[in-house]
Amino acid sequence: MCVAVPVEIVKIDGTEAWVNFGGVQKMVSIALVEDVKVGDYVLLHAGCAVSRLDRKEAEKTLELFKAYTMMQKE
Amino acid sequence: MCVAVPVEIVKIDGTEAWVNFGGVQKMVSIALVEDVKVGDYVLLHAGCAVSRLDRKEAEKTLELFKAYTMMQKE
Amino acid sequence: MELITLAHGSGGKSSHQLIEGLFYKYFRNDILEQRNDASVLPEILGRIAVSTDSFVIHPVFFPGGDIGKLSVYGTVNDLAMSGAKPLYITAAFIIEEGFPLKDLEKIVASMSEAAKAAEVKIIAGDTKVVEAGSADQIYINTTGIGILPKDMNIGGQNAKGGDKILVSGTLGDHGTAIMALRKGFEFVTDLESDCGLLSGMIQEILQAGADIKVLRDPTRGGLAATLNEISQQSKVGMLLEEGAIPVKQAVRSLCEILGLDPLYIANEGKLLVIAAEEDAERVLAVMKNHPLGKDAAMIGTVMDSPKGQVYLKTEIGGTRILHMPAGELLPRIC
Amino acid sequence: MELITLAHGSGGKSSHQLIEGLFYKYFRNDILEQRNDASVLPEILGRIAVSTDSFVIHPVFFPGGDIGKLSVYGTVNDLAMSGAKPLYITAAFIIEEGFPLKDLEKIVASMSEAAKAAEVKIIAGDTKVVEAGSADQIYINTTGIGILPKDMNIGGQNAKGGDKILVSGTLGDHGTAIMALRKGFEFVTDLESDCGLLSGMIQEILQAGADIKVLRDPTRGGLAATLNEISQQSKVGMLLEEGAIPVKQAVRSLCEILGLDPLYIANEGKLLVIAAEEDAERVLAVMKNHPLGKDAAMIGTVMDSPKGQVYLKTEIGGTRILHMPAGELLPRIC
Amino acid sequence: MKYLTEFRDPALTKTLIQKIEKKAIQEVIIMEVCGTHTMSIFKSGLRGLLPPQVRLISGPGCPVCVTPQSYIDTAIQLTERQDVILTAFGDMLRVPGTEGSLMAQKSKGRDVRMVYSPMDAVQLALDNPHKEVVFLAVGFETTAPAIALSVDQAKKADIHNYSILQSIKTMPNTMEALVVEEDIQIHGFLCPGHVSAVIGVKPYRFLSEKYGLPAVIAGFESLDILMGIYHILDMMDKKDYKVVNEYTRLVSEEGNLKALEMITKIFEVTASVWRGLGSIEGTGLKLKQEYENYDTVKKLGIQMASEQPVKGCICGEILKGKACPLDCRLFSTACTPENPVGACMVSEEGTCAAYYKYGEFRD
Amino acid sequence: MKYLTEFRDPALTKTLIQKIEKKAIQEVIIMEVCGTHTMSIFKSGLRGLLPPQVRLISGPGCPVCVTPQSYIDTAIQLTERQDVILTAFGDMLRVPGTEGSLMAQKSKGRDVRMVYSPMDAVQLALDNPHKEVVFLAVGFETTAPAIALSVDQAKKADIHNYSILQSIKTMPNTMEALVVEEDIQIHGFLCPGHVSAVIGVKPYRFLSEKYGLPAVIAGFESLDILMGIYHILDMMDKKDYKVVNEYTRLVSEEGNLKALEMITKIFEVTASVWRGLGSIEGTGLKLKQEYENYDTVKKLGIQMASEQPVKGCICGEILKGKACPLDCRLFSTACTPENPVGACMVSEEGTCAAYYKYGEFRD
Ligand code: SF4
Ligand code: SF4
Ligand SMILES: [Mg+2]
Ligand SMILES: [Mg+2]
Ligand SMILES: [Mg+2]
Ligand SMILES: [Mg+2]
Ligand SMILES: [Mg+2]
Ligand SMILES: [Mg+2]
Ligand SMILES: [Mg+2]
Ligand SMILES: [Mg+2]
Ligand SMILES: [Mg+2]
Ligand SMILES: [Mg+2]
Repeated sequence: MCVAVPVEIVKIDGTEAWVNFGGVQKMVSIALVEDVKVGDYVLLHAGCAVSRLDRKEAEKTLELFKAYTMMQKE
Repeated sequence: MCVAVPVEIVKIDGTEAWVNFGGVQKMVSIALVEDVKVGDYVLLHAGCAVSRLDRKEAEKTLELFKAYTMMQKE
Repeated sequence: MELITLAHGSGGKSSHQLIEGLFYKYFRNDILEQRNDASVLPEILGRIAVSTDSFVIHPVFFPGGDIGKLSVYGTVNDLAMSGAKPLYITAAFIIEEGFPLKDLEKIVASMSEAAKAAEVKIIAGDTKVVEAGSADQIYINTTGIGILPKDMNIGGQNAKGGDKILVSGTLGDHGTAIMALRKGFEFVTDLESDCGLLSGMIQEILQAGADIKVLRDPTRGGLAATLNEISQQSKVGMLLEEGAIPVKQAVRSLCEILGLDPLYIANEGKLLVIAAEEDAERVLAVMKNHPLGKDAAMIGTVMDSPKGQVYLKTEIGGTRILHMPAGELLPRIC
Repeated sequence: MELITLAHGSGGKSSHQLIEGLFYKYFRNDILEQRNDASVLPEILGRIAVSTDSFVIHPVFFPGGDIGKLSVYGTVNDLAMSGAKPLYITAAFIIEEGFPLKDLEKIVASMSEAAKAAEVKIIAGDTKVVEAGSADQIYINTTGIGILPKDMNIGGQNAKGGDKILVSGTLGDHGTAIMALRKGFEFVTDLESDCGLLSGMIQEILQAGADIKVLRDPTRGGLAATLNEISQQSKVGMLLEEGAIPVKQAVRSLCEILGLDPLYIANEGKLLVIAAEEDAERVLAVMKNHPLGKDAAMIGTVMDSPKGQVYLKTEIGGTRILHMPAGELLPRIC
Repeated sequence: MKYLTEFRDPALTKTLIQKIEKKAIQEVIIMEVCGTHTMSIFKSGLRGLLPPQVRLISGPGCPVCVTPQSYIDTAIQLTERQDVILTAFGDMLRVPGTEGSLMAQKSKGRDVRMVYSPMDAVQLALDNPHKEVVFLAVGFETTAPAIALSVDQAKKADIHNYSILQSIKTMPNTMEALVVEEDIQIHGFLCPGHVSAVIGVKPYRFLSEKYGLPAVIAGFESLDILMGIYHILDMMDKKDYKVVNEYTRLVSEEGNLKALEMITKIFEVTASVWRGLGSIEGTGLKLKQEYENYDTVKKLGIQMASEQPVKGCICGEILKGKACPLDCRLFSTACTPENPVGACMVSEEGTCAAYYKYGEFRD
Repeated sequence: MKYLTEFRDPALTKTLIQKIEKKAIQEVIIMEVCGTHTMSIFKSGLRGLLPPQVRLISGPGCPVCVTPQSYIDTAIQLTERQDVILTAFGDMLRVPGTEGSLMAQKSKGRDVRMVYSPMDAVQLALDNPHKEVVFLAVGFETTAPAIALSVDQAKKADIHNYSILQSIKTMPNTMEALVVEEDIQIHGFLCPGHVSAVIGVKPYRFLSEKYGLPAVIAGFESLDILMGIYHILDMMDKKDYKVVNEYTRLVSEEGNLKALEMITKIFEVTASVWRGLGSIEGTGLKLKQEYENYDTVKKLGIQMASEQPVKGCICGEILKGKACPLDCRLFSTACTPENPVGACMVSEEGTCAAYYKYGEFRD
């Protein structure tokens, strides 16, 4: 229901930040996410970062997918 | 300095009147001319009748012109 | 009431529905039927005349015509001014969103009728819709293609001293008819735009075998602009007879009220002819014989010098320069 | 800073100064030099292709081009899509008063350059100036005329089952480059409009002697609209391979953010080719060899049925209909 | 066009010219005060038909011409306000200020509207209750009644978003200011017919009575003008100087009392700044105190721009009849109708514009 | 597009589908609550790749779909006011009211502007001090923080010409309302990933704990969705019902506390009217009393229009998962994306629009 994409923080300026998403950059609000720094990923929706992306969890999920499909192949 | 033309009163409605000038009609103010009636001629300037035309004087002037030019021809 | 929306110009379903349901309905012909990026015409056996004009008139419906009729006749007339036989026109629309579909239909129907009268096919089109406030209702571009008879050589560069200047009727009708409607003016007149098709009259003139130097329709800028243009192109002077120039009573009257000059007012269905002196009377007779030419008149003479100047002999015998118009026509009240 | 005023469109002195000082300066050629209501072209020995388009883009200057270049290439491309050699174009301007003269000059210079690149002459023109608030800066109509080689028969009606569908490069560049600039959006990208001239590539393809069925430039409505049109005209179906369709990373990204689909986004310099199966690889090689075709790809196949439907095989192996776009593209946020 | 075309009769015109030719035995300089006379003379080519010893020179009788540049500058500043709709007569739009014109402002999208009548501006105020509608109140006694009426109507209708930027001028004192200048050589005056329709004959009497100058109140058709010239020549001939009223069909001895009443109800006499002439006492009209809510300057609390003379432009001299446009080195080069420098080029009836457009041609 | 494309890997997708095929031994009906899931499923053609016994049905998870018609009617009425600039997300513009849409109003020249963010509307308010800028505040918990932030920022910046027309909705109670309906046959839920990024996992626990239903919080890429389906099948297989969080990269147990704080600072829970579902207690957010100056209805003293059901449209049934678009006799005839009747056809991710646009094709 909510078009949102994971974007990388490029430059922080107070409660706003430049973010990058596959070659598209934009200034967005980061007022609603705690402790983000350059290089972090956040979920962007309607001009606002609404969540932080946990990179470790992302990798774990991918590993899990791979594990599942390995199981399959076995 | 003031583009103005002699127009004929066609229809009166209070302080306004429809006037006709060679096939062009318009509603104008007659608030500033005394005692005009349908068929009278007034001088129209900037949407306002600013003077009454005296038809007898107009004819007299024309007669005068003719008289002058007669004199000439004699 | 159905309105034009941006969707009608988006290239999607609504665009196609508009094209099918409206433009094809009224303009249908074998060439338009091709439905490709470019329309293919059969070979034209001769030199080709081309003319383009965009029409931006307000109001779009006016006494004597509408923007649709105007856009067809305007371009067909320009083709005819070269002596060409008009064959095809293209029609490109820029429409402000919110424009009523039924008004668009009236305009398209009017174009279709005008195209039939002019015996031209509408062979290609385009529709763009712009946001509300980005156009004044509707603008139409038409581009025309015609075939030029062999040895035809008519143009603004051909006037010579001694040639006669003729017009096909009263001047200033279109511009004053539109001006009377202008917001805040609201003059009531029975003036009508002269918006009309001149190719027929021109064919008759050409068939009369007269030596025609220049044909032109005195549109924007009126007779004054057109004659100044020609006098510069041909490097000649001109002398007009004020008393010979046909102007309707109501046109004259409105111009008096607003401090304007009928010779600077636009026409949309008047033909200006410059013909060799010896043929001038014959041309005038042909013009007067045509339904659109009953008020035709010989109004002046081309002079070898002074070059590039147009003079007017006034009714009381004075002479003044008829300048190229400068700037927009502004009614003078004071 | 000098601005365009209503006087520049009045048909008087200012109009003539603009025409002389700007349009003739950049467009000058023997035909335009005639300065008459219609321009006379030499005979064209063959069938004639004609196309018209109005250009209403905002902003008028954008990364990769401007409205002037776009207006020339757009019409030249449409002519080329019929297999014609483009020869002439007309240029009609509708300008909002207050438009800076120096911006107009940049646009006219850009048109002149584009016309040279495309080897077409600008042979007729028109200028209308409308009141402030009655246009969005400037609109340009161009109408093009080309000559069609004998036996050339290319068009949207010719696709047959088994034919291959090719595109000359990445899709959606123009539309996204413009959208990123939209007021209130202000995305920073290095996206550029693909605004480009396709007649050269088409000549090379035609010279390769391949059996070309359809040529089209997927402009408004994008690839989806264009293929739906063709599938309806030819009464065929189509199946595209999502994975084979070239789309730039940044185009894909912006579309993800705004909830849009690159296949519905406008292109202004991309060529869609439908060729006989046996010639498809050869055509692809010619395209890839052209400077504008390095990302060319074969993206799908024409099917005998279901008629009028375009399908897309997704990267994960699913299939979906690629509908004709409905309505204007609206970014979805929610 | 009844009561108009009869007074242009070509045959009568020609015989009148012959009469003038006979009468004009020495050089006579006549000023037509009114711009509409100027225009009419040029449009009919009358000047070329008169004997060379009769010289017509044009006076300060175009209200657009004489409006100071600072007034235009102020009007331009007003258009920069989002809450203002500026309304004006058509020919005001082209008048150049120090930089640009109202037409140029309109080009930039500012809300400048041409009206035919001040009453149309009042209507606009009614239609746009959230905007202040400012009318550029320029004109002479012919126009003053209509402007007065617009203020009167606005007040009666309780319209609070209408005001006028004042620059209304009056004629007789201005003519006196010209006459008292030492180096002026004017033998007689054609008095402005339409101003006279409002103010009557009396206000011109000082010309003959105080300065011994012949004057004729004349209409605007060729016969009217020629008759005016003839009367002046005749008075000079007879050395009997009066104010002759040739325009009796529209001008009475007392003028239009009802219109004069309206003027004095709304306005009072004041000094006024004339372009090229400077400030002249008793030549302007301003709103009376009880109408000062209709004064744009007071109402919006703005400052009038300051007046800067235009370099090279000799409008002032031309308006006084001391120079002709051909004496100006800017004429037809830097200064043309499409790019006017001074106000005399701006108005179609301005002296310089008239010279430019209707330059004579004798074959 | 890091953290996106990896989760679309075609090879992994195919093997996951094979695993699902093996697992799906009986008919299973799974509701994807979220419109973005719906869209993603159709866009990737996933539905056609799943075994027929796995049926995906679409829930009420598109905020545009569920906005009542009366809300649009009120917004349309607002556009008729000259002092209002109406701002909205792009897909709100096409939503039909009783008559017309905001897009149609824009066509007529009304001041309707699409914004990307509610903060853009606040900026517009700053740029247009003489206008009231109204933002159409629709959305779920994903969007609520951004809207709350806009109100917070407006208040801090002392901006008094910004207000919101409220229709913010919340998910968990709505899902419960679906579950308690007797005739609903849903075996499991795909929970909305981006709503969950804000509210966390906890609010869904009632599904398994109270109703014994398996649920998975899933991302929007094909692998995410397939893994969600696999988890549901697996739980059903094992009869061990839980709320599984597949989307751990963006969804934590507690959600985004800072965003939740902002929501509770500005809003409080209220009942909300859902198109087709009627009023549901505890499924809406409204401005707290101290922010009621930012409530368009109170501020402008307007009345919300009254709700009239659309004849023939079965949106309500579709949103509850009781019917599919093909059951509607208006579908693809009277109701199409270019002329949508109900809200499910309006949004590109609306169930009916998705069915219309991405109708399946199996070769
Ligand atoms: S020609 Fe121009 S600059 Fe010279 S006096 Fe006249 S208005 Fe002034
Ligand atoms: S197809 Fe249209 S009318 Fe039918 S349920 Fe869907 S939105 Fe409602
Ligand atoms: Mg033309
Ligand atoms: Mg033309
Ligand atoms: Mg087109
Ligand atoms: Mg408009
Ligand atoms: Mg012409
Ligand atoms: Mg085209
Ligand atoms: Mg095109
Ligand atoms: Mg033209
Ligand atoms: Mg604009
Ligand atoms: Mg094309």
